[in-house]
Amino acid sequence: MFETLTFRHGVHPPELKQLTAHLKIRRLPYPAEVVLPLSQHAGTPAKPIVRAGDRVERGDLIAEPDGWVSSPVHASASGTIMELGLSPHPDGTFKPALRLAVEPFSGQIPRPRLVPDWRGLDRAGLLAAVQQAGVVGLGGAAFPTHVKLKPPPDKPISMILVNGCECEPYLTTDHRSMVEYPGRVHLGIRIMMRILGVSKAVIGVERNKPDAIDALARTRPDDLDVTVLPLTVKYPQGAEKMLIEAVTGREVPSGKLPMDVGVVVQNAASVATIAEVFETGLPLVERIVTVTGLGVRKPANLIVPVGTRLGDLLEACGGLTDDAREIVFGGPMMGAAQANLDTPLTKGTTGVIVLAARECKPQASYPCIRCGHCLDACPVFLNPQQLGTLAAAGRYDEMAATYHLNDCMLCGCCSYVCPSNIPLSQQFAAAKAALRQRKPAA
Amino acid sequence: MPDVSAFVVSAAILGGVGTVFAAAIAVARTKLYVWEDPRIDAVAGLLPGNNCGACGLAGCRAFAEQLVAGAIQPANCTVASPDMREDIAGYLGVDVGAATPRVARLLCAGGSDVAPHRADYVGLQTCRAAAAVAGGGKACTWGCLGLADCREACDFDAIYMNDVGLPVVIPERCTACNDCVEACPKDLFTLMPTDQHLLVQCRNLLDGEAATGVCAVACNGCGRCAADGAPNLISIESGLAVIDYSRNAAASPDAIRRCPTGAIVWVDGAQQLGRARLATVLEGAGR
Amino acid sequence: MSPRQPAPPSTEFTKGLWRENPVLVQLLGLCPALAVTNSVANSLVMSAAVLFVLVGSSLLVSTIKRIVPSDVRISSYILIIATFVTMADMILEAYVPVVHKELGAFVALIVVNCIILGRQEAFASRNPVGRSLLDALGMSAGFAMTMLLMGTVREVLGSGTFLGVSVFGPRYEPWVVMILPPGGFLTLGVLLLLFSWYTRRGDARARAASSGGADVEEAA
Amino acid sequence: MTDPRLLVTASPHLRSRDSTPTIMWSVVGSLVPIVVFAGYAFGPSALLVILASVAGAVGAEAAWGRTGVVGDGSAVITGLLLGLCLPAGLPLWMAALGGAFGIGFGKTIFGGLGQNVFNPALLGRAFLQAAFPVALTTWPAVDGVSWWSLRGDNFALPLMSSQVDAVTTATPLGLMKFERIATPVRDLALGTTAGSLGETSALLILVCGGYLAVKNYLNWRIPVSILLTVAALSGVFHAIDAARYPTPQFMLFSGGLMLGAVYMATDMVTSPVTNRGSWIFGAGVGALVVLIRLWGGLAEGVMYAILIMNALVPFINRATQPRVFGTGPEKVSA
Amino acid sequence: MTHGTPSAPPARPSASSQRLIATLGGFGALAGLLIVSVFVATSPRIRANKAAALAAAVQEVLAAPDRYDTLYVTGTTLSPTLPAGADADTAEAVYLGWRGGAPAGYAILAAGPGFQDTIRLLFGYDPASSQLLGMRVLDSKETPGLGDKIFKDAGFVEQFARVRAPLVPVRDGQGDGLPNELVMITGATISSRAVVQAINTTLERIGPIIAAHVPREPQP
Amino acid sequence: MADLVWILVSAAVVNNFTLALFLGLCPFLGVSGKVETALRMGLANIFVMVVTAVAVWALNTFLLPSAPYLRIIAFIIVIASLVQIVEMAIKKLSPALFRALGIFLPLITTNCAILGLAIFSTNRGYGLVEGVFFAVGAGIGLTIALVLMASIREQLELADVPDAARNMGLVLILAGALSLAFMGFAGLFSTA
Ligand SMILES: Cc1cc2nc3c(=O)[nH]c(=O)nc-3n(C[C@H](O)[C@H](O)[C@H](O)COP(=O)(O)O)c2cc1C
Ligand SMILES: Cc1cc2nc3c(=O)[nH]c(=O)nc-3n(C[C@H](O)[C@H](O)[C@H](O)COP(=O)(O)O)c2cc1C
Ligand SMILES: Cc1cc2nc3c(=O)[nH]c(=O)nc-3n(C[C@H](O)[C@H](O)[C@H](O)COP(=O)(O)O)c2cc1C
Ligand SMILES: Cc1cc2nc3c(=O)[nH]c(=O)nc-3n(C[C@H](O)[C@H](O)[C@H](O)CO)c2cc1C
Ligand code: SF4
Ligand code: SF4
Ligand code: SF4
Ligand code: SF4
Ligand code: FES
Repeated sequence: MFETLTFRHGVHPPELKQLTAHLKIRRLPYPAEVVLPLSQHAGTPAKPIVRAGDRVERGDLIAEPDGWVSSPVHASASGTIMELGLSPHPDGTFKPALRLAVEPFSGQIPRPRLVPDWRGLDRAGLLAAVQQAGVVGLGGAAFPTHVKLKPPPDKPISMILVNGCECEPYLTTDHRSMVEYPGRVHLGIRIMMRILGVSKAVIGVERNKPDAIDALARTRPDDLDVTVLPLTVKYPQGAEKMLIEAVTGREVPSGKLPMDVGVVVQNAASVATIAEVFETGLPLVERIVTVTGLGVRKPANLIVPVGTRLGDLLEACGGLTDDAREIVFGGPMMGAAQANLDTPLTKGTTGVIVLAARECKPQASYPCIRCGHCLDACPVFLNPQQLGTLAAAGRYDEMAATYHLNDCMLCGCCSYVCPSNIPLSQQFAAAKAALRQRKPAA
Repeated sequence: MPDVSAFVVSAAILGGVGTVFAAAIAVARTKLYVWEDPRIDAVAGLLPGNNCGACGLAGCRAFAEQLVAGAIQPANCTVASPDMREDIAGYLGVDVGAATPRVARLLCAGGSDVAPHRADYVGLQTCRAAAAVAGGGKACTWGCLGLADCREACDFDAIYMNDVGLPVVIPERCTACNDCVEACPKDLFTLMPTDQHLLVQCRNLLDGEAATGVCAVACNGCGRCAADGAPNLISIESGLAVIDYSRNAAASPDAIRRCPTGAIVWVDGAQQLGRARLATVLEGAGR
Repeated sequence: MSPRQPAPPSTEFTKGLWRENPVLVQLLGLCPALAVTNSVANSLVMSAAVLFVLVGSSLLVSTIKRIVPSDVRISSYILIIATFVTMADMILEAYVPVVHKELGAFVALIVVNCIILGRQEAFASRNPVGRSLLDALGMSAGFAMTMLLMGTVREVLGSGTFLGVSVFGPRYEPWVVMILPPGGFLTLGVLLLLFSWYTRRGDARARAASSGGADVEEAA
Repeated sequence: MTDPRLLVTASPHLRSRDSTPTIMWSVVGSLVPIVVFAGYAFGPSALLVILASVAGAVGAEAAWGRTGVVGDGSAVITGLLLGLCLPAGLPLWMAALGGAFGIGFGKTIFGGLGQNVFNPALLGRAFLQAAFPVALTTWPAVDGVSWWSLRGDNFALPLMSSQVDAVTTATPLGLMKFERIATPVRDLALGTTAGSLGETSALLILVCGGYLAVKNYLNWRIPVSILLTVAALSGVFHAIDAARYPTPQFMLFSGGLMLGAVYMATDMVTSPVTNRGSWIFGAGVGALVVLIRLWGGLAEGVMYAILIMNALVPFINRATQPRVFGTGPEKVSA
Repeated sequence: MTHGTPSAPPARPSASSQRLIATLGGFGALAGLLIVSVFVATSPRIRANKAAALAAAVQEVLAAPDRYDTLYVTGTTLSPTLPAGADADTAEAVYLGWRGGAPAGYAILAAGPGFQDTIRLLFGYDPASSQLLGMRVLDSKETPGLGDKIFKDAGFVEQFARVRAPLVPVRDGQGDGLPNELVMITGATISSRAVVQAINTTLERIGPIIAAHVPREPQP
Repeated sequence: MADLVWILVSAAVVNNFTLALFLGLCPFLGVSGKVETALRMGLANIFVMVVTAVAVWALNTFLLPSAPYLRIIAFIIVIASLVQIVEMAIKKLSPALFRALGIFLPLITTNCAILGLAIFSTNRGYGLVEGVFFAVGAGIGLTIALVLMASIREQLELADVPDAARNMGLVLILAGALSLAFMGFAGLFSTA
């Protein structure tokens, strides 16, 4: 089994996790204000149900889901709603958000049991509770979890796959969750098994987290068919298609979802969160975030109220160093740079990385030398070389029609290896955006 | 050795070969001919051949087919010069037709002088790519990034980047082909009939100082233009003045007089988007 | 060129030299331009043959254009051209047998030389005899000019001689490749690049001279 | 906390350490031992010829390339490799002309690094060989001359032919083709035979190429498939008629095959980007080498084989697009 | 182009079939007449040229005979008359030279693939002594500077006046001094071998026929 | 047989019509922009060449011995007319085939390669079988040159070619490079 469980291609960036891998998760003190965007998940934005001046307790519903593929927003602190306005959003735009002034000396005690006990619920009840608790995927895409847990009847699910890879450098969110809350992971699996009617689960963890593998194996309940599977350390081992390939040996067909091969993939922290909301009765109002990088003075793993502004978070971590230069939400391979310290953290923010100037010297770009390294890196076997040349010529339609642009998951492996420093994945993101903008018009 | 017979033989051979093949062609053309309206080729030859699609058809030849079929009029080709249209109309013996000319208008006046960047964007120098990276680092996330995707998209050289990094459309060259509209990741272009003069050169949805904090010429939603303009012509929607062009007939330059930032303008010909324009606006606003 | 008034006769001649040069601009008749330009003498003889055929057939075609039905138009032109080519072929064989041998099949191939048929189609069949003659002369001159240019470059570099006369002296190391096929392609390629570079420069100047306000602002 | 002036860039925010100039200069570095060996075997002439072709290549890049591209090192490689496939006695002006032609017509005209179709060094050599066939096939003898002596009229005046009649000899391939005399493989592998500067020490080339392959600076599939194809095909023919066709060992170690397979066919710009394409490309080069050597008019065919396959690369790339994840039949990629 | 707006839209083809046939047939006949006229005018010269070229070649390879006869290869014999149905220009022939009333040898045409393309040559041969008398390349596309030495290198060509058939090619300085060895040109081994090969194969076929032929001086 | 192979190989690569003999260059430059088109053009060419070879053999055997001076004119007329008729027939019988190959036929008729083929095979005295092999070889050679050039040009379309070089000059220089590369085939199979 040695070094066999993995996918083909991919890259080996430096892991850089030592800054926070050993740090216990701490709780961030409440900031004076939190900003809660209505759109923190994939799907339709939530509809606000409060008005300026309303007083809310921590965990109160303040915006309700608008349809099935949508998720509610809950107050992440007790306090007063200031306004519904535009706020900077992690995606770089301004989006509607509720601003909430946190009550300074509140004990932040939520109302009791906003989420019912799971033991008394049937499948439908559990599913409804998951949606009402605002649970979304914490692995980055923030896809509403209840949608994934209710596959159409013609797609039987045979396995739950818990994604504990955390293959992005720097991040230790899932790692620490698995080490410190292994019981929650197992409980989450138990609840998901009940919802999906599945009896088999696999937890895939990269070999560089032996303590997490150990903790999960130690706490594994005897009555569940759960396997903890150590995987090769390689980026992007955590991408769901790659994970499924590594664990089951099957390829998710192009354009299809994991459920098409009978698998539901859920991030380890998401699974723990499912358990947590039922355990505590408190909806999803906070999450674990790794704050790290050479540009922040005190790297940490923190429990952060959703909606905390970036500036407040950094201040709590000792502030920026003098040579801090770039701030990224998410991992360094796929994460998005932030321009505005007023941007709030959302449910989908897995980490905050502050890069120092010496780490992000802009490197000169050279013409493509057709070395083919990008083809050898791309985990979905695209031809980034050709895609890049077409993108530079603006031939987006050809990229999609002939060269499978839509299969690109923007993992960035191609850009990572390119010796000529061609911003390949950025070109692909731009091409996809252009095609998306053009589609509805046509 | 050549004698008279050589003459006879060769004349006979060539005459014979010619005759045989002429006969064969004569037979073939009646038996095998496939007819196609030759006017289509002729008209296609008279069209500009840009295949830009501004007419809404799949290229110039498709347009020619429709023209010959009488389904459309020559004027629907916005690229052809009036002379060219007349040539086609004359050739087909039809009317040129009329179409209200439209031009592309930019909905942003936030050049580098008035709308600063919050962060330094480094990377692929196209608007499309920059827009996906923290909005391109510009403080106003609605604003023009100035990396000229629109100019590159324009096949007619109708756009140039001015002194403050904003694209300016040359109305005489613009054929309203829609390419720049599609190219701009910030959706800053719109095609407007030239008889519409009132224009809000801003798409920033913030209001008050939040708006002017990111761009000195942003519309801050103060409502003065709505008050000064004809009734129901202008309204304020989420911090932005919106013009109802169905009431265009009632529009007059009065609406723009008191605008504190100069976001709303009266355009005639090319848009004024440079430093010079800013000076007059701010002077007029008494600032 | 304005479509409505005909151009003055002089331009019918001069256009072939430069603006509508058959080889450099229209890229027609490339086969002989490459195949027989390995020496100046061959280039000249070939040009003369083309002149003879082009002028002869243009005259004839523009004379008879009215009586030829359109279905056999091309066939008739080819017939006429082939007649002149055959004549040229025999005359060359009789009077310059050595060059004729070197030109090989390319004299016969004038029949299908795209310049000649092209001129009949595009010009002689639509214009009066006088204009057609001027046009034919201009095109032949343009062709000859290019052939001479290529022949010179290739013979001088490839054999170290011009019309057989040594240019660099006896120690010159000839670039054999220039009289081989690749040399032909390369010479014409370079010629076309220089030509386009030159015309583009001219265009850019003209543009700068006539630019309107917008371009001025653009420059600012 | 005061707002710092932040930088925003696209992901990924990490980049691997290899860069195009690093790769190019590593190749230059790996060629140094081969150049030194050429100097040892052919005396000062070797170094002069290599220097001249590098000067021609770099000069052309500086003159016609985009500004600042000389620093990427690729023109130096072109010059070095061209120099290594020339005979030692070549007039220097020809070597420089070849370098300039290779870069000018083989590279800058297409837009410089990465855009060219043909291997610039080989295009330069093909041009020289067609222009000066005699000079390019005048092989100075390897022994019997003092190390210090020039191996030909290196200093012939530009445009003029050489004045000195050097002691020349036939190459192992020439001997094989025209006399059916096989040179011992040991001599070939060690490089003690006549030939162009870099076609002499097959073993040294293998070692230097191995270093690049380990660093992933060259695609090992190409040399492997070339050498395998040559060995297999020549093995078959040798088995059929040993008197007529040379042994596979002879085929592998003679002529420019090693230099070509390891350094020239692997030029990433002019070889396929796909791995499947690389196997096909290599097999094609190998087959053409055998074809030309055994039945062609020329003694050596490596240069032409690579150039011809270069021309096929765009086509190979089209035909060997990778199978995208989750589409079609699953195959394990090479 | 000067034609501007096309005139009336052309409808379906209009000309009658008779007119088509008449035009093409008429032009054909006319062209035939024209060509024949030129042919008649030039053919004596062309024939004279060809004869002169052949005579010069025979002169060279048979070391200047007084005159020569053309003998056609008919089956396995040589005959002075053209075999029935054959064409004087294409029928295979050898040329028997006469010097002072005695046969001076046969001039024989040979051809074979060279480095680039087919090499055609004429060589003189004396069947009695199996001795070659001379060789002249008539036609070749061999590389200038290399392959063209087969007719430019006097040393190489001279060997053909001494050597005995069948020829054995040897490298410079490596022969054993046998009378049928022929030294190849260094740098053009292939072309020189091609010459040797062409002569050897031709002799293999024609040698016996010639040997069997008894030269008889025809009546003047 | 060996001779036939030599005729074919020689016409296809050693004395490639386009790259070594300079025949049919106008269409070579014109339709080598897209691989798809180039391939069709090549196939159409092979077809016309075979038709030509047969026609030429027939003319040489039956008609021309009595009037050799009519060679050029007879060749061209017969070829042109034949192709025109074939074209019309294809257009009528198989519109799909016509769209794929037929549209190239008129382009080919008035093209040096076809007449060149006729003249060369006459000069070399080829019989019917040799003539057809020669035609197929020449057609294959033309197709190779066209397709190679087209695939290269498709790649270059995306390359960063300097503006001044974005014209036919570049294509000719490419042809020169190809022609240099094809010199490697010289002498192939010509010496035992
Ligand atoms: C448009 C869209 C529709 C999806 N629909 C489903 C679904 O119906 N069922 C499901 O289980 N997952 C669904 N997913 C979720 C994906 O399987 C995946 O978990 C999610 O996109 C996050 O994956 P990532 O972090 O690898 O990008 C959907 C995702 C997208 C983008
Ligand atoms: C390139 C790439 C890398 C990813 N890496 C991880 C990872 O390391 N850990 C993880 O939990 N999810 C990762 N994801 C997201 C997963 O594909 C998947 O969306 C997620 O595990 C689904 O769980 P969730 O819905 O609970 O977030 C990655 C996605 C991509 C496209
Ligand atoms: C461009 C070029 C043209 C050549 N032309 C000829 C030629 O016409 N005839 C010939 O025999 N060899 C020709 N060669 C072949 C080589 O010179 C070959 O090495 C030579 O024939 C054999 O060399 P040797 O005689 O020194 O052994 C040519 C080579 C090249 C590169
Ligand atoms: C492994 C390797 C091999 C190379 N081989 C060559 C070569 O054979 N000829 C050459 O001109 N450049 C060579 N280069 C340099 C460079 O890729 C070449 O100049 C490009 O073709 C220029 O665009 C090589 C580079 C590498 C990394
Ligand atoms: S970003 Fe897209 S193309 Fe690049 S390696 Fe990832 S999936 Fe492949
Ligand atoms: S890794 Fe970069 S240089 Fe290499 S082929 Fe891909 S895009 Fe080109
Ligand atoms: S791209 Fe825009 S500016 Fe240019 S012509 Fe089209 S609509 Fe007008
Ligand atoms: S208008 Fe749009 S496309 Fe044009 S420069 Fe501005 S942001 Fe870019
Ligand atoms: S001249 Fe040969 S095809 Fe045009």
